[in-house]
Amino acid sequence: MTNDLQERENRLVGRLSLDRFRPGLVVGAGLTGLVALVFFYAWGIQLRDGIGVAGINRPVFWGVYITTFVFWIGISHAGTLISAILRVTGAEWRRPVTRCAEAITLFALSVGGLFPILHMGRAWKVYFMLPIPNSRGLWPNFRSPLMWDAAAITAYIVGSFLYLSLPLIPDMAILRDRSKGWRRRVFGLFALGWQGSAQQWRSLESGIKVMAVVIIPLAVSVHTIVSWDFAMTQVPMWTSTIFGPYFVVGAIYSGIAMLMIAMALLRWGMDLGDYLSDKVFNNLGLLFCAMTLAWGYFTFAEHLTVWYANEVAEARVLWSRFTGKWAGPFWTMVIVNFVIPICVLPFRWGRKPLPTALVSLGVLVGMWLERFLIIVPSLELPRLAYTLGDYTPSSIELMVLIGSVGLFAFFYFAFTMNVPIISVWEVREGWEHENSHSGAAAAAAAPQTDARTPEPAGGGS
Amino acid sequence: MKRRTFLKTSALAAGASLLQSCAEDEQYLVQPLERQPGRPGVSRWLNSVCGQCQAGCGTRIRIVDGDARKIEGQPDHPINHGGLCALGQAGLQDHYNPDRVRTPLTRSGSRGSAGPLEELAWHDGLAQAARAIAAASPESLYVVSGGRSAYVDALLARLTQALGAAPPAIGQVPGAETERAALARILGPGRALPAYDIAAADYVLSIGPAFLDRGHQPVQGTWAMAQVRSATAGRRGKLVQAEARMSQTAAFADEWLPIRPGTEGVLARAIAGALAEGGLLREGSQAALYSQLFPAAAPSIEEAAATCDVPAPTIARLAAELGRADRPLVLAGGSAALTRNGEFSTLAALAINLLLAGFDREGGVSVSEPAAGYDFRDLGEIEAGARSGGTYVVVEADPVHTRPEGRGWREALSAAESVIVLGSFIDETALYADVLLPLHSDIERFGAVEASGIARPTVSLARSAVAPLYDTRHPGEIVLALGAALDQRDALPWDSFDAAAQAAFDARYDDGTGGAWSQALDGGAFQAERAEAVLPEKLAAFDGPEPPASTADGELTLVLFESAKYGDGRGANKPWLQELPDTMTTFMWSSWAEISVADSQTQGIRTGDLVEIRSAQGKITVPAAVRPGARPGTVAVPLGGGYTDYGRYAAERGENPLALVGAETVAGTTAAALVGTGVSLRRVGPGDPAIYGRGLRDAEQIPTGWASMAKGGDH
Amino acid sequence: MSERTALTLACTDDVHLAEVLDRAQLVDGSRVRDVRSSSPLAPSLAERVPTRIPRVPIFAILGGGLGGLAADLIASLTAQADPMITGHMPIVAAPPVGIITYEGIALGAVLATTLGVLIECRLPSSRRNSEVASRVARGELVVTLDVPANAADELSRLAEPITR
Amino acid sequence: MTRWGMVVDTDRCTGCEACVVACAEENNVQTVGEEEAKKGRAMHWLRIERAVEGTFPEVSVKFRPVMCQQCGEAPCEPVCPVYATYHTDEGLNAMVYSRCVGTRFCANNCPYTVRTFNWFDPEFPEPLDRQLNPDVSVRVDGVMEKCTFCVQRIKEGQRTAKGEDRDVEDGDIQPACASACAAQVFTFGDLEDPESKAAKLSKSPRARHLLADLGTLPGVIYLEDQEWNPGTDVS
Repeated sequence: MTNDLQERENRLVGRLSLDRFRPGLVVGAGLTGLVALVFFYAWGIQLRDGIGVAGINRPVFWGVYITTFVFWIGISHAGTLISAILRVTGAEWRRPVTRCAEAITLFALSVGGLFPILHMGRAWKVYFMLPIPNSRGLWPNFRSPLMWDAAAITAYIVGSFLYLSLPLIPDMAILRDRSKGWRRRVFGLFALGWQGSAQQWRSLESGIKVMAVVIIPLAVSVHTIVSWDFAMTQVPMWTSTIFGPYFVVGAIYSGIAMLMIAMALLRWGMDLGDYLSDKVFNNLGLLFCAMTLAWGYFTFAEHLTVWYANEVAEARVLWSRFTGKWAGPFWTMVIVNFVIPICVLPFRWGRKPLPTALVSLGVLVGMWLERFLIIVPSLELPRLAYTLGDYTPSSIELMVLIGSVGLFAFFYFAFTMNVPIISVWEVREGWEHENSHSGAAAAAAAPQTDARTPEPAGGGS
Repeated sequence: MKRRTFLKTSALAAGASLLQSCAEDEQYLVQPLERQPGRPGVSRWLNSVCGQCQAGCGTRIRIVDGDARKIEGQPDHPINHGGLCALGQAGLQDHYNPDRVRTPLTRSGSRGSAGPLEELAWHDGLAQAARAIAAASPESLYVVSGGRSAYVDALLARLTQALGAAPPAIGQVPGAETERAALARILGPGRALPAYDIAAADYVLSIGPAFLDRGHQPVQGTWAMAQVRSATAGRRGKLVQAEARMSQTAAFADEWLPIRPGTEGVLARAIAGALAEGGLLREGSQAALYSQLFPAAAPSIEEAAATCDVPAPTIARLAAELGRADRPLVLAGGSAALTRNGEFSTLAALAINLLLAGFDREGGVSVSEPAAGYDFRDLGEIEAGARSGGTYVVVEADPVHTRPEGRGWREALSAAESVIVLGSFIDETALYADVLLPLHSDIERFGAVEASGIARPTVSLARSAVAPLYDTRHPGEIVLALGAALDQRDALPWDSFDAAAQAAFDARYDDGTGGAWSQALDGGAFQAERAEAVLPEKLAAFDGPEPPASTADGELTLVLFESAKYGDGRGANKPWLQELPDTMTTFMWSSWAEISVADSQTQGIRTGDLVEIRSAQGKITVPAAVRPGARPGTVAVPLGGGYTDYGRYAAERGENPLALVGAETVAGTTAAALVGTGVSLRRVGPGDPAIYGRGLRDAEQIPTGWASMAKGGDH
Repeated sequence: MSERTALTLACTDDVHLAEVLDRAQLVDGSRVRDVRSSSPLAPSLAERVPTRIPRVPIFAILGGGLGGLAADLIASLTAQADPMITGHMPIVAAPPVGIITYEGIALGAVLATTLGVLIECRLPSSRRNSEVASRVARGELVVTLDVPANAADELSRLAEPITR
Repeated sequence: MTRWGMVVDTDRCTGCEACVVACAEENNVQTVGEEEAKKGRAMHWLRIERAVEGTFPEVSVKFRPVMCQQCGEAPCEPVCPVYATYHTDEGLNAMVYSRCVGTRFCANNCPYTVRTFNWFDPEFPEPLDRQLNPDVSVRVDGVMEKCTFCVQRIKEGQRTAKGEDRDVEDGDIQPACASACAAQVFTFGDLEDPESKAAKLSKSPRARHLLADLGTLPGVIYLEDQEWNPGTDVS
């Protein structure tokens, strides 16, 4: 049986093929890397000429940058949070998903974390926000939600990195022991001298469990705090008590969408269908469907309360979304975020890789629009409605938006090229669990199982 | 200690260098000690006189390290009482304007284009100007002044008189010529302007003048209205504005009567009739004089209501309110004086004051005599005369831009023998100059302004507040230098402008002690007692024409006005004023056309759309401002847009609506009729003007409920 | 006490390992020192390998406490260092301090957990046995037994011994 | 204690905007030019709001100068992560340009939209730069700014009074807008001093705060007969 397991592991490692030149990944990384350069080009122009190259104005002081910031922070909830929930609940089908999900978190956070700096008028003064002793004798103001953001995102990015890194250690050891030359040395460096002793396994699993427990409330707090950037204000339709959970649900929703797309691409591009199987898509699709309903519920509740209460300033914003200048984006958002998913995801055929990936693309667009529609119409219609706004994103802002997608994808391609995007040891552990659970039965029905399993029999020595 | 020593030393050094640079100009050598450069970083306030319009407000300039930093109104100044308008506040951008002419220039290319201009030494510039004037025959010497200082104009008048030429033509506030003419019909021949004691009135009916927007005394008018509203008489006074366009004055007023343009006189006659018939005449009413002036029966209230488009009950109520008020006052002229029948309208409104016993009383009408000692004529008189060739001397005026296209200034200046311009900027008139002699800014010059349109004769005086930035001169000094060059020492015997101004001042106001001048110079202003308006025993009947102001069917009536920020256009080269949102429309950096909601709907015009306005004379294309307060059937466009050249901030912004106006005059005068031109309106397409709070173009853009769903998504 | 020896055996799979462990149990005085594998042992096997209870949760709790305390102090003391009034809030406002503390707890906990895992696993480590490692990489289970010297030969026959 | 405040009598405001220019002149507020103005980036610290009510010919207009309301409990202050805006002990809503990093959060949370932002570096073509008030710093790009109640004039007044060994008297200190206004719309003074003109006027039955429901406790008090919001009562 070990030989059988070993064979399967060999096959998985072969599919991940970290030691081979893979044109798909290289071209992908190259192209997305070029797109990522657009991000830095646009940012460079902005640093040179001033923040005015963005389309933001008075009173729409926040626009595409903050929208995209919230978008990426939302995406980051794909990985760590989902993988932690699945780990804590002991969902077996999580095993092939966790690594590629956690990587999404780390890179979405890295990209998203650039945006608060990028949107600052004086990005070079970002260190003013660090609590470091300084000649000004002045510390940051922790009463500002932006400082909560800084604290939460720092904790989350560190947590996500560590949560991704800990389970990576045994895989690095596996790769170390399977490779030669410089690769062996590099992998060896990251494996930290992992030996796979029983004590190490026990400690590691204990650590991962603890981490999962810690990271769930942390992730919830991150997006809650992001929502509080808005909800702490007096801006019409921002000051809302349900923004915390609303944003968390939206974040998980968009996160799953990004994960679905990543999984579909990995499945097709790297022939990982055996691992990122239909069952995984189906289960994740069910979660996706649940989040659609939750998101729809929150969106409905948010708009219903404003409509019913009909407070002047808020109603202006509401109608600007419903029938005013933002009606187009608003109803687009409703369709791609709710109508289409709810017509597709409840059905088994709809939870196959292709339909879910297509639905997910729509949801990503819709969730970006949702954040945009939360930010812009409210700012365009301030309470004292004399200086009304009129916001159109500038080309620089769009370049930054597109560039950020490129940057994220580039990170992801580079990661996939160099690190097992599926956790080898966890998947193997899963196979062992299957075997031991069905141990006796499988032994009794061994011939049949063999007959039905098209896998080649273990080579055995 | 060392630092202090250093500061002292550098102060001395700075002072020395400044004194040195002033040494050529003896005016600065006789400055009192306090005027010398202050200590570094320490601010001082020095008096000056605002020259941004003819009003003559007293200003004080904050000076730090030799540079002017701020202009404010002189507290307790008899004209502006410490306040100052936007145009006056922006005076520093006149002084520090990057496009100021810095040396005398002469033309080597053809007239009407910006170049090529060559720098010239003052000596040569003055000589060239003097040669040109000497070469001109007296009949064809035309002197035009912007009328910023009566004391400069007096010197010009002396020069023209000595040369045997016609007196200088003085540019004036639009409507002023007609107001003078109307007043002369009551008080007898003269060139006085009616002046109003608004501050002491408790009920003000303004038929025409947007006296808070601009006009003769905008800052004093604003101050006065504050007095009216702060209930000096125990209760809050009232302002009623009868004006075709909703000006800022109309917006400020307690009641606005959006009267059909050109019918102001009919309204005034009907009110007068109602006063007489309603038994509302008070003690001292000059009903007899009034009926001599207008022997015909006044139109009935109903007739007037139909003509003027003002409800009959409103007219009756106004008459009753005027009759019952303690100190009622009717203001005349302004926009009402700019229509073809402006003289009738102005006179009819002014004459109501006869019935209110309003002449020569507190809160009433008095006269503002022009400064004694010089003769002048209206600009229209030059335009009306046959002109060929001729030599033009233009002082601080831009007739090419500020006079209607139909008045032919471009052609006249192109064909002139010679054009000499005294100005600070290359404006549209300066483009035709053979010699351009640059002037001191307001705060650089010795300021002497005799205010007009104010009940008590007032002279604002101030020494120069700062050293000149460039190689410029005082216009009065230039006139004196030209006089000397032309061998007219007898007519202009003074060595300096302040001496000349003092002589003119003393001739009129000195009580023999000579103290009034120096007191005024130190205090900022001199104010004489109110000139009496002596009513004659008998008045001649008004025989002027009363043409109804009507436009052809389907045509709209063009209403031109001076906006608070551009004035006649002088404000257009100041970035502060260009970026100032017009209060009524919030337009910035552009001119605009005010169009009524009704007219906009028939043409599908939205605020910001470009519209073409076409008249028999020409056409302009400007962005539309759809305004609930605009009168249907009118199109109002501010003056001061569309400069072809007037520095970087003014050039090519908006369009000059005077291109639409032909040679029409106010009947019976030579004044230009700026209201009443028939125009057609056409939407050209969407525009992109700068509008403050730009989302607020139309109120209905704010969606408020299901109803907006029916209208469709509005962008 | 007789002479003891450490015996390292490579087992092909779980069943094989169970066999070895069963036999070793019969030998008086033998002890399982360690099993190395490329994935965690099945629970039934893992419980037969003596391991300590990892102290990772204790690390997490201590780290969380320390992180929280540090964040709390930063948030409240820096505000008092230069007290500036903003809006309606007191200089040290409980809710924001609470939020910062919360994030501090989380950050402290994840850092301490990682530290705990590394300490418990004795990582990073430079001890290497390439023979063992390559066997483990091949999917074999390498068991190290502490047995009396006389039983070593017998047990060695059950599985291939690895020389050190 | 001192609480600087301003009473604005809207009944007298003619909308002439002299105050707006005076403010720019005193405080080195940059002009942004036509293209930037189109984008809604004009920098005025003070604006004249006007509301047009009714339809022709029954149209009435109201004017109201609106500047930073110097809130007693300002929503803009706590959201700044770097204390670039904070509350002084004289009741001013202070703005420290050198500290500002440009998150623009304060501007979003200002219900009166009175904060303006330097999207680009200011330009003062020579010699317009010689007009700049040396008592007020010129702001660089990326920095928020707003009405300060002409804090430099307050400081100057306090210095002068101290130099003359006396207390600041009511009326000593006038912000640029107040000293420019011919209609005396603005009355500036210490609201805590019951004898000051501003404090007395603030007790008027016509006294209102803008958006009083928000509880921002502004230091600017409007004398107007009824509250209006251009966004709500425009027909």
